Amino acid sequence: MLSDRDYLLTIRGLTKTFSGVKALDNVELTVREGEVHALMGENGAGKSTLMKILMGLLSPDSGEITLEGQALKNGSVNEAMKRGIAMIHQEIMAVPELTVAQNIFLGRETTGGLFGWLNDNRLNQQAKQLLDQIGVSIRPDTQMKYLSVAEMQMVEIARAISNDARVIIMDEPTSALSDKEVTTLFGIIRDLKQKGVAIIYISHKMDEIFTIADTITVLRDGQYIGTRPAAKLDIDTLIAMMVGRQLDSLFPESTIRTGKEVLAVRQLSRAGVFSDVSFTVHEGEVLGIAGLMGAGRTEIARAIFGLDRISSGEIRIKGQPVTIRSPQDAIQHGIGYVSEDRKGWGFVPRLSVKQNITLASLQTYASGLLIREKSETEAATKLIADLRIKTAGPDQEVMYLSGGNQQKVVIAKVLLASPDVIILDEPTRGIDIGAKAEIYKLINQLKANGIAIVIISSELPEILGLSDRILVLTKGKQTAMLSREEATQETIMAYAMHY
Amino acid sequence: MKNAIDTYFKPVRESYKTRVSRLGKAGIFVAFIVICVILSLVTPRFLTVPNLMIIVTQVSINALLAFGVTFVIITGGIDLSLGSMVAVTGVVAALFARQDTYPVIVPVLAGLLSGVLFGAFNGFVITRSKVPPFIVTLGTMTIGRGLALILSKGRPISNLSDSFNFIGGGQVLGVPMPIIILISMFAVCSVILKKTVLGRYMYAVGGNEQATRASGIQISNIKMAVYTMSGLLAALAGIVLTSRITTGQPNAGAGFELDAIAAAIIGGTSTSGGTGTMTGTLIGALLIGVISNGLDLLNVSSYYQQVVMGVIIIGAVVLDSVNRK
Amino acid sequence: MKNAIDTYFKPVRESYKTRVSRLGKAGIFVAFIVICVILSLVTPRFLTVPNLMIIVTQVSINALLAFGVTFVIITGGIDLSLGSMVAVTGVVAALFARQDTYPVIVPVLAGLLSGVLFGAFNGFVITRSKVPPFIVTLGTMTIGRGLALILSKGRPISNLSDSFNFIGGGQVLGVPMPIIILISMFAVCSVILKKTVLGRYMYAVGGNEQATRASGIQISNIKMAVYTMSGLLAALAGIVLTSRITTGQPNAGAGFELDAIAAAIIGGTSTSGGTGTMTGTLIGALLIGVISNGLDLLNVSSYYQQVVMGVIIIGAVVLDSVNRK
Amino acid sequence: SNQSTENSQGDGGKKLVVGATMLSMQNEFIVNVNDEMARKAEQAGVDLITVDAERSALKQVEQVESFIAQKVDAIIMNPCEVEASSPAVAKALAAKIPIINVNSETSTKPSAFVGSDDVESARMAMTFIAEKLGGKGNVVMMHGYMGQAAQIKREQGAREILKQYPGLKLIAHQTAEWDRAKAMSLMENWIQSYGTEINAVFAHNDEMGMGAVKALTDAGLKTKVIVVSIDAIPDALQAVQKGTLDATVFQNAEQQGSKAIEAAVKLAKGQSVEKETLIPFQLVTKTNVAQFMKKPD
Ligand SMILES: Nc1ncnc2c1ncn2[C@@H]1O[C@H](COP(=O)(O)OP(=O)(O)OP(=O)(O)O)[C@@H](O)[C@H]1O
Ligand SMILES: Nc1ncnc2c1ncn2[C@@H]1O[C@H](COP(=O)(O)OP(=O)(O)OP(=O)(O)O)[C@@H](O)[C@H]1O
Ligand SMILES: [Mg+2]
Ligand SMILES: [Mg+2]
Repeated sequence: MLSDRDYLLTIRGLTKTFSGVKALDNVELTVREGEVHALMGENGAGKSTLMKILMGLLSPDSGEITLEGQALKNGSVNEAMKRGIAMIHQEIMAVPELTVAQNIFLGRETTGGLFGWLNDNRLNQQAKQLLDQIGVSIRPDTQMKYLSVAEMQMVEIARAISNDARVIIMDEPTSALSDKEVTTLFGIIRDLKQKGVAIIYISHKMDEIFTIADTITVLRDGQYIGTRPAAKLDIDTLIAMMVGRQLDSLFPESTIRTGKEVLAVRQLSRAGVFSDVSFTVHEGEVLGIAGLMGAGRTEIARAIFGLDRISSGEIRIKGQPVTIRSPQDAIQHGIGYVSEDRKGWGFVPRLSVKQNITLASLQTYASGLLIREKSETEAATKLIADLRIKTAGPDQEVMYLSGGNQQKVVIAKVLLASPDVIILDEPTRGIDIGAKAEIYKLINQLKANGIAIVIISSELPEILGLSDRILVLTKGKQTAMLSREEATQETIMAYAMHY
Repeated sequence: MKNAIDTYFKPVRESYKTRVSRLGKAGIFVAFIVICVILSLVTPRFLTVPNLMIIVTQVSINALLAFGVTFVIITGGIDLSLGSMVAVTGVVAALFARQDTYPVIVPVLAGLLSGVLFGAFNGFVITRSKVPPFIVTLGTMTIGRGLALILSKGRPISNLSDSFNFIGGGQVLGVPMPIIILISMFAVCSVILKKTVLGRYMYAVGGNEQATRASGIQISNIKMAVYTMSGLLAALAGIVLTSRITTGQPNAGAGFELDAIAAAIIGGTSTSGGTGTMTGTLIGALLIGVISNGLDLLNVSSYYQQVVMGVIIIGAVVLDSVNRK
Repeated sequence: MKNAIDTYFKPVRESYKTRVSRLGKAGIFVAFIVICVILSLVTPRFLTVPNLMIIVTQVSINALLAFGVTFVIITGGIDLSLGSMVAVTGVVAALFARQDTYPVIVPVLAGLLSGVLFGAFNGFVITRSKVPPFIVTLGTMTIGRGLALILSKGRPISNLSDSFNFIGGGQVLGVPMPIIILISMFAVCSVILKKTVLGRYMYAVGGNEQATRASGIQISNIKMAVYTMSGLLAALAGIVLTSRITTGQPNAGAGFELDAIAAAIIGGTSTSGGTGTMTGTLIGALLIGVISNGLDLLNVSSYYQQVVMGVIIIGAVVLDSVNRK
Repeated sequence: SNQSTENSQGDGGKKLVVGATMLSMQNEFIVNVNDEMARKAEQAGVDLITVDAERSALKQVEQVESFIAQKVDAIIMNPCEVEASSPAVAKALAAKIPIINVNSETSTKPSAFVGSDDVESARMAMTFIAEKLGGKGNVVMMHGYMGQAAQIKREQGAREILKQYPGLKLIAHQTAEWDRAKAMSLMENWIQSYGTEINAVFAHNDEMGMGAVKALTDAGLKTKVIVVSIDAIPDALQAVQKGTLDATVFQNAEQQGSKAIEAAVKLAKGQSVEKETLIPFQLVTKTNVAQFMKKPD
């Protein structure tokens, strides 16, 4: 039996209530030096809350935290940082107007000269080194707001490792990353382990957990379930610990025959971002789009949905060429889009779950100008049940939901508008395994209903498990269109890195 | 049965949520009640029917403006041209309301139309250009003041018809017309905000413009609508004011925008958009009116009146936010 | 070599980014130049050294206020009490500046101190309560006006010492003092914003308060600092004004806040926080000053002047935003 | 100014330019003064540049600076403040440009003054009240915008008279910021407070006086309360005729305007003028109101 002294970090009896709701109930966590400690649990289990408390961003109701044998007084980020804790946040914590370098060193600026002036040149150099180290080619003087979500996530990683921390919390650091970057990150994590740094790693990607974790702690509904060495756990047991029941296979078999062409894209280009992209999707078909970070997948989806202008090319819906200038046009033509950036483009935080779900199809639930509240609530309630959205009720504000449940709300909104073709951009980003299975089931159901689906994902298993055909992109160029049979992780990666 | 299950599932959370929303609405209401109770205790003249009538009548103009600007602020905008719109619309109405000229409907429609046009112009510039609403409406505030002066040649327009003067000065069944107008507009605005598609979209635009756009909603239409409605309500305020003082005043309404915005914010509308209720705004406006009336009743010296007014308003909102915690 | 690689990696992004930031700064500057050129063409009296001197001198008070409020707006706040702070600090300075009483340093320090205290009070209430800055500073705007009247007993304070009157009316090597003060404060404020940690944190707080907090930065300190600085600069403006009109005026500065905020926003500071430069604000203030001067020179009638002023300001910012696309 | 004198005297020479900065072009009385100035300037063949100081002394000083930079031939200033507008006078004199104060004074003496003393108008108004009430009763006073010259002077005049009549009690005074609507609300609140205790209202201007009249009429108290104000704007004259407003004080806008231009032209041409032209106030009551009423334009 190990005593607390053997741990770098111990958390005991931690409880946190949000105005009456127990988000954490007597939770414990013990982390050793140089280990990767995975923190697992469904959406809303309380993982982020626990980490925010550790980081001093939230104050606990009770419980204690000790680092290297000394108690953390809790409540101040400054103290946590000084004691060597760093965190990659689940929701990207960046100042959009500041540059990459300024964000990386925010709060830890190096100053020089007699008066302690800022030196942005030096900051940029230091940032460049860091970024090189993690293998991303972002200019350090770019304003953060011009980065893609994935790039921002890489910057957050750079920021966390720049700190010479003893403990690095990584709350879903890879949710927007593709395999290439994940591999890089794992390399970094291994280096850090060597130096005795402890990593607390949160992810919903099971394969990642089994690749990198030494120890796994599971939370469920704010309760501490247990801590096991990773080597002694298999995926089914872990899932059982997380969800409290067995889960059937993640990717349900589907044998649906595809029907008529729904969406066709010919020689679509957007200057400087992607060019000459052509594909078709049919009723009941899933087209996967794969590619590395920054390949232009999101840009294609945004262009089709009317959020960005195309510079040339043609979009056809059910054989008819259409002009799409705004999301309104797209929705009218039966296109639905779930953005990869749910916070930015997905939901309205202060509206309720119900109001968000019906936002894109409110006209259907209104007679003239007046909203028919009853039928609106019915529709929303049904989707809340169908998608198993964990919420206090349809009137809960979405800002209080966990990330995964927020994602489900966005999907529900798009579904309710009953599109003919749905473009899902990283649809399971930040979603727990149980919910993922539900979303996959849902995708198959949509398929069965004859809806055409385009799925963009950085998770190859997801693409492989769901798609009938796979389009691979490299730097805005289409490099392959693979059939289900041709497609393997290796072929996709080969085409994705095909320059 | 179904309800029973629901209740069973989420008893704790539900209570949390309802408590928050209940207090959110009640907070400033509590502060308002506290102030009213104090005033009733210190001066017996406060809590009398005629005095309360007078307060509500006085509040009506600010409240009408505040309703309009609540729509605007909910969408994340601002309207600084309110006071100038009051002047322009009042002058326009007065020009058509001179004794023995047109029937009362003409000045009323002319006033309202000018407000609608003014507001729509605000909305047009804001949606077509990328100029922040603050600058656009600051510009039209100046423009509007100039227009009011040009239209009236810098002089009050008086000798308005009795039927026109009834709007601000008359009573129906003992209730002053401004109060009737206030109550009906409160009802209309509340319904628009809470019960209609347009109202929902206002919250959506203010809460997350991008997500709203991605939901297929034409943002510019919503913005056009709110600025136009703000203009319409300002016109109504302008007509009531003109009729109340029986004169079209080119310099009327100066500074009204700040009072109206204050009423909305005191009532819980957030300047960052996405939240706000008409009830809150109404209470905000009443709060300002009650304080001002109370200070007059207590005959607080005019220098100190300003100090006390500021302290009480800040205090009330502090009380509100403490309550909300 | 290194640059070559950089260029290769992100050609699109880089060019896009630099274009945006270059134009972002230049946009309103272009509009400003266009207006100046037009004015020089239509009236020969515009582009003369004495006239330009007068413009800058006149702009100085608004610019000082605008510098302060730029800090505030960058952090996502607002300061409506500027005008009242001008009055309070001016009156305080005047009380100590009467002929044959104290040396000039005393009224200056007293004025500045009162501004610092006023600003710090704003900051204190804003950071300790959850009351929005709009309401807090609207409250202190009223309070400040009352204080200025109380302190001065409602009467202008005159017969100020010559050395005090030199601050606003004197010249050094032919350059009016207000211009010297303006330029030095511009330099100081620019450096604070661009070169110091405090400046960096202002952008951070306004850009994303949560992320800033998560970086271990004490938000309330930053906010205290900006409101205090706003008070300090308002005090400087108050002293310059008092000295310029050789009188402490309790009702000075009414409405100045709107002009100052307008200057900041015209100059590219966004009311949602996180962006803004002192250069932009200075140009914004100069723009307003030049238009106002030009309209006077062209003898535009005062009613039309307001209309034209509003149109040009909106037009200039439209031009700016079109440029930026 | 020598040069311009020569020019103006030559037949085809340049026209004289007179710059005028007015207290507020939103004030009806001032607009009337300015209208007369414009009329007179046209007759005299003078270019009149009018700017609006919007009640700000600072702005006024700046406008005079502008006039000086433009090298106008004479400046007419309708001062916002006694003290604060003084630097403008000093600057104009230093630049050797004649400056004429119209309507009210500054502490620095200008080249010429045309107008009347505001304190006197309030004395007249309050004396009327005192006499009407037989030296006994309760009075309320509505101030203009606090701290402005007109407010200060009118308060001063009113208080001088109040002191002479110990039977008159000032039971409340408050600002309504020159505004009719604000005055109406204030009066309504006072009626709630004091009801029938109030015997007379003195308002610093007619706008506020009219607001008070309206509130009193609505409350059915007008017959019991005397209302007196200052300026004699058309609305007020009408009200005096109807008997709702008991008295107002007439300031001769036309004379002030025309005399100011006359003085400006003469000074610009280097001729001498009277240092002070005082235009007396006149109390307007029902008995003499007819002579002040103009036919509507
Ligand atoms: N500020 C808050 N106010 C109220 N409830 C909150 C707040 N923050 C979190 N919660 C609730 O606390 C619970 C735990 O949330 P938390 O974000 O810690 O979950 P998580 O395990 O990180 O989930 P996910 O995997 O989706 O990120 C959720 O039910 C959430 O709704
Ligand atoms: N606003 C923008 N301005 C300039 N470049 C941008 C902007 N947004 C995205 N980009 C760049 O355009 C390219 C395509 O980005 P996009 O987001 O479409 O990639 P993706 O394939 O979806 O990858 P991921 O979403 O995983 O980052 C990237 O290089 C990205 O950095
Ligand atoms: Mg989480
Ligand atoms: Mg993407």
